[in-house]
Amino acid sequence: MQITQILFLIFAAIILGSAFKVVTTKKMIHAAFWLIVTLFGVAALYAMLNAGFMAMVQIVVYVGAIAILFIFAIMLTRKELLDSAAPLNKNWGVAALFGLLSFGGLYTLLRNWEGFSNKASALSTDVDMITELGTALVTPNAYLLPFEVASVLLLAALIGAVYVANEAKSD
Amino acid sequence: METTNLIWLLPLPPLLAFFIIVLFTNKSNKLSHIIGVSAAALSWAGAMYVFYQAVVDDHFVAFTDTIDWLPLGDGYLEIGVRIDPLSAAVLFFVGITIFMIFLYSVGYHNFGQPKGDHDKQGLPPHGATVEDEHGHKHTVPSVEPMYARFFAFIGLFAAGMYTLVISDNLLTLFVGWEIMGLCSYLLIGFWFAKKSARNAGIKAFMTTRIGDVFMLLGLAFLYTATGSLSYEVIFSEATLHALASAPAFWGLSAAGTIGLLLFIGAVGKSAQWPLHVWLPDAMEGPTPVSAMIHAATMVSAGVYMTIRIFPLFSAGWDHHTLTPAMSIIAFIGAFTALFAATIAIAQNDVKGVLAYSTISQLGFMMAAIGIGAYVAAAFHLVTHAFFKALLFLGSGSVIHGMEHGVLHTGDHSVDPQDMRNMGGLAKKMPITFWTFLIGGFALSGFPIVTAGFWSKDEIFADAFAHGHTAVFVTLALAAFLTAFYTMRQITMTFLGEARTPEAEHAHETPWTMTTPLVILSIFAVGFGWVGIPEDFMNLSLPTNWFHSFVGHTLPHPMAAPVFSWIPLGTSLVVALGGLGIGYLTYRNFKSADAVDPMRKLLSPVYHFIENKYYFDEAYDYLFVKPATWISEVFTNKMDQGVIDWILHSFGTASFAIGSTIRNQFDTPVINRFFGDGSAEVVQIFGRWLRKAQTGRIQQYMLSALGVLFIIFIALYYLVLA
Amino acid sequence: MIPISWYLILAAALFSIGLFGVLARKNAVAILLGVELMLNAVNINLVTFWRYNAPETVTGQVFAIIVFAVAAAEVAVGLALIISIYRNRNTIVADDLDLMKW
Amino acid sequence: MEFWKDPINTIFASLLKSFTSGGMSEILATILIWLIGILLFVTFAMVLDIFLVWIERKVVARFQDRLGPNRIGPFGIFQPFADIVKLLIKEDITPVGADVIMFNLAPIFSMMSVLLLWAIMPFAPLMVGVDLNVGMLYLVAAGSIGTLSVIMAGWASNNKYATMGAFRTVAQMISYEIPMVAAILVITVLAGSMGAVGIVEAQEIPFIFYAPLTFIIFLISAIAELGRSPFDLNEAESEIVAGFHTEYTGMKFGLFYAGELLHSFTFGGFIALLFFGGHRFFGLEELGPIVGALIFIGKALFFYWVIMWVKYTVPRIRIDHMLAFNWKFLTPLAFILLMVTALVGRLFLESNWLVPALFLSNILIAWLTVEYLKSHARKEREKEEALKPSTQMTQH
Repeated sequence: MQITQILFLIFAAIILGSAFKVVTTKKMIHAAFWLIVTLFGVAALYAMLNAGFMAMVQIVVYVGAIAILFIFAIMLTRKELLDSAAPLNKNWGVAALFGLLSFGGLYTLLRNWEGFSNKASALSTDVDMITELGTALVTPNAYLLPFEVASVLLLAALIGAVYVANEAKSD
Repeated sequence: METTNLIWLLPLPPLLAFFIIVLFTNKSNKLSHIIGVSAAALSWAGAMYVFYQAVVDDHFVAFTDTIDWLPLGDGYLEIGVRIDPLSAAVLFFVGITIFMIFLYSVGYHNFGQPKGDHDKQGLPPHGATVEDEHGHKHTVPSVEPMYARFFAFIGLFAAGMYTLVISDNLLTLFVGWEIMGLCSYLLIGFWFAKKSARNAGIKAFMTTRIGDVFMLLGLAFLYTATGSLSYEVIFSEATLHALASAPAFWGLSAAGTIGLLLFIGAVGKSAQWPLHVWLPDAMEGPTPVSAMIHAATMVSAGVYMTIRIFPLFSAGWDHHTLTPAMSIIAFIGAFTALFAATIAIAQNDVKGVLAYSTISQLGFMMAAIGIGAYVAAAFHLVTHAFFKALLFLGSGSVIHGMEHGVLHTGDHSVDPQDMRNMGGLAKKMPITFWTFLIGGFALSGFPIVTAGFWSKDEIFADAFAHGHTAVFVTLALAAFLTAFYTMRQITMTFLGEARTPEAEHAHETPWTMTTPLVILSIFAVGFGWVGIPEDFMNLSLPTNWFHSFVGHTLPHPMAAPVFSWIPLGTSLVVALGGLGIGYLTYRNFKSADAVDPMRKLLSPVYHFIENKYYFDEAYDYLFVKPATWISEVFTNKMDQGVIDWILHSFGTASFAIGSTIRNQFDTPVINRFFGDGSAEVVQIFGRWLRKAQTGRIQQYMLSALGVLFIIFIALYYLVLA
Repeated sequence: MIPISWYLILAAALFSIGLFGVLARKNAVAILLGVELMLNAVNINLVTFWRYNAPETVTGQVFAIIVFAVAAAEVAVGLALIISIYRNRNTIVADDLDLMKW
Repeated sequence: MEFWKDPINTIFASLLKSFTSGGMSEILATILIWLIGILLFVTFAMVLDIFLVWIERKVVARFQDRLGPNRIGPFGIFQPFADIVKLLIKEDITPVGADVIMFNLAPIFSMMSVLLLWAIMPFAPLMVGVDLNVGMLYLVAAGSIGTLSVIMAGWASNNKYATMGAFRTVAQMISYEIPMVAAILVITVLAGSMGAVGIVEAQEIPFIFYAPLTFIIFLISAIAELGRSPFDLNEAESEIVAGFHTEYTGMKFGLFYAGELLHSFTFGGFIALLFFGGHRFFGLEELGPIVGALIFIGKALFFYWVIMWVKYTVPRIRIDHMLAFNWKFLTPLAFILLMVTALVGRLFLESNWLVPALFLSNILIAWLTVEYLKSHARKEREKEEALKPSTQMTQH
């Protein structure tokens, strides 16, 4: 057992444990906070994968914005928080079965893939990954168009969200 | 930074100014004109820098840069910028004139004056009443109600012009071309509440559209023939040779056909006969527009394009016999030069004279290109842009001064644009007078000092040296008339005594208007000196800089014509003679309703000329009326009578057939048996199935996933395993 | 060193947990939480494949960034819809929102 | 003088030697030394925090024409210790119905979000915790943990005022994060790096001369992130008692309070780092990293003082004004600046005119903004005057 492997197992345990709490816990606000724990764990995984930029973006975007948005939504809809009622609907058994099925299916598929136990090759240190990434996002022959489309999508979502959530003034 | 990067950026400031003004600052006149003028200044500074870089480089060929633009099936459509000596020269005058005109517009549209009493959007300002501290009421000019919009439009226009000049291919050139066409339409019809302005706008748009359709045909032909629109490709020796040897029709080669089709576009844009009719009407727009679009830049674009495609229509030219395409261009140019000059002598509108003068001068350039005088045409293009912009701005200044007089007297029946109402303005508006005089002399080709003399002289010399006598004589006649009507205009407007009280109360215009005049007049004089032939009067002068600079745009520059006394003499005679006769004829023109001296001299012809050879009426009878008539006949007789009848009878027949089928077959068989029967089956089935539709999203997801899993497992075991 | 399989199995497990959350939770916000878990699982896979199979390109990271953008858009619109539903129907229990039934 | 040139690594090497000579494995020793280093570093921060309390109280007293603490020790310098003792012996109350775990976690998170920032503070060359190549992103990410702590505190207190305060804070922090990120992006564009060390190295000329307006935007949004006056709506005592920490007592409150002060100091440090060349000071930093660190701390204290100055001179603004100011003014301006800086920076790439051009473009934008604001204000005034009932009509 190497240190990195131990670290990975710790983070994996955190991620899976908190994810399990997200889907089972009764109090919605706790579910949201457990989600934040999961997100931090995933950010740590990114860092372990030498993707520091992704780790930071994960925290800024997910923890700083998305999770906070969830907490807001939960607080705004707290009249019936169902904190006391059962958190799962009556189909949960089937759902659990399907969850297991999907995991089993994915595992079966992956196990048969020949690259299943690949090791990572060393990352060349002379290339600045962030510069590469930034350049790729604004190069027409690379990912400029997807980048622009994503920004338009965000704009549309912004306007749509404001429009949908805006309470119509009845006067 | 790289010069090519700067070139890319040249059209950007005015374009941004357009969007900023339209979207954000259209409520604020001050911000709008600050943005507009500073954008023009930025582009001007950039253009000057590029020009400077081009001039200081001794072995200058071109600044080029291309990028991939539109992905096509097998590659990219490239766009790019190219500044070679020709476009550098054009960029030079375009930058200056556009900047000057932006500045001039600030004063012309009465910035800083109060809002008008009854001014409405779409009408020229009528003046405002103000009360001074003593309680006296004055009428003063009022600010243009659509001030910000004006700057937005000319901003967009400037962006189009810069795009056209810097582009390295005919496609982006055409884009700029069409942007300018749109702006021209918008600006001619700027005072859209005036019916005449509206009609003039439509007329300009429709007329130039005719040319543009042909131009587009030419572009399409060119693209099919060569697979590219980039100058570098289409003007390469191999392509030109291939095009020149490919026959098209009527004895024209493919190169000639393409050249002519593109040239028709230029005929529309540069208002050459027979598509010249829109330009005089375009004077309905505000004067800066007339100066910018219809004298200095847009109409020059047609000539610029023609010069640009010179290699195309001259392909196969052996420097002795003109190619058919060149002959046609030379003919149209020379004819237009003379024809428009004759009309100009009978115009009384101060801008009308200049409008026809512009047509005539553009004809000079076209004729010069037609006979292969490449450099002379470019030279005249540049000098003409300067002095014509100067003249138009000067005339705007005169009108502005006269409007001041009209506001003062309050007699709105007096037309401030009619030269008969002026006279003696030299004393009232000294700066305008002197600059106008310089511009007028440049236009007439006053010897030695003015720019117009050198450029016209070069055209004459070329025409004479290569033996194109017909063109030479026609142009000489036209030049004589030019000098004559110019002097007529100056005499009627500025000299003598004031013929109306309005002219007596005319007033010099503000500094924003006179500064551009002064600056432009410097160029109207000085720019000619860069193109003095080195063997002028058999002296040995320094090298003809302009000729050697612009001449190198072509791979094989043409030699300048050898000096000869005959064209120089002709040029001197027609210029001085025309000016002299003009002054002598009109110095006695004393009263506003006196009969024009020329009317007595040429009584029947004069009427003809005064009405512009009835071209408008002829077009009206030949094209507009028949078109209206045909459409009316078609609606009334063909459409309603014949076609509708056929349709109606179809209707009746099908109705009869339909009702039979319906009663005999449809109702009993289809409806009763298949229709109702199937519906009942579906209803029974649906009643049973609807229980599955619980409206619960998660149950739907479960069933979808369940099906997915089944399919997936089946696939896995059947296909993969 | 960690073999790629560890990451992939972790992602598969996270994905399945998220799927379970989407299918089984009553609260509509919780369903969205499950969707977030699934998206995170996808992102882990994208970044892992980038690191292990194509570290010299940036494709995997770009994909992941696009997923971030989509997730942000999805959450914004989804939560806005939930709040709007809550205002109109006074509930966010997914099973109660069954107007679209027979 | 190894120590003078590179103090941290020298100490590290000597410690490592003495540890491993005792038979410890190298990895274990390294980790142990790191932990000791972190502990010392955090202790330094906390001790500094104690003095920040004293400085804050002294400065506010001067602003308000008072003397401030002057009883305990010379100039009252031991007053904070008395405060600490008071806080420690207060009753530690957990409200009924509170979410106990979150209630206790929130103050820790608050302090943590600040201390995390210290990891990337480049006190001097070779005196930096870790030189992340995404350092500025890390700054923003740590800020979102601060947001989290506030919302945890507000929610867990089971108190209306606390929840409301948390809502306000979060709205403010999320909103002002945007101009702050845009300002940081301007700096990133100028420096060509997101790492703290890279940014300092790029500042042959301090970035304040490249981007004066960006500095102002960053200062404003930093103050809003800190939640200090004029943006202290989260604890507007006249409206919502004390905002998100209404229910906190004793040392838990103390943690929030100390966290805020240390946060202000940290942001002073970041202002110095982003705009004023970090540890650079006319070549004085060449003397050695320790001098550089002193210079850096001096600059940070100066900007901490600027933030205090703003706090004690500008009154609190209304919440809708706060949001409108951000969304309608600060954010667009920040993005315009970003675009202009990118464009001008590109145009004058590697030219001597870069700094003057950027400075002039900033001045131009500032002037246009002021002109625009003036005209806007005039229009608003006219609108309000038009709404007023005309007094002249009634007189006739």
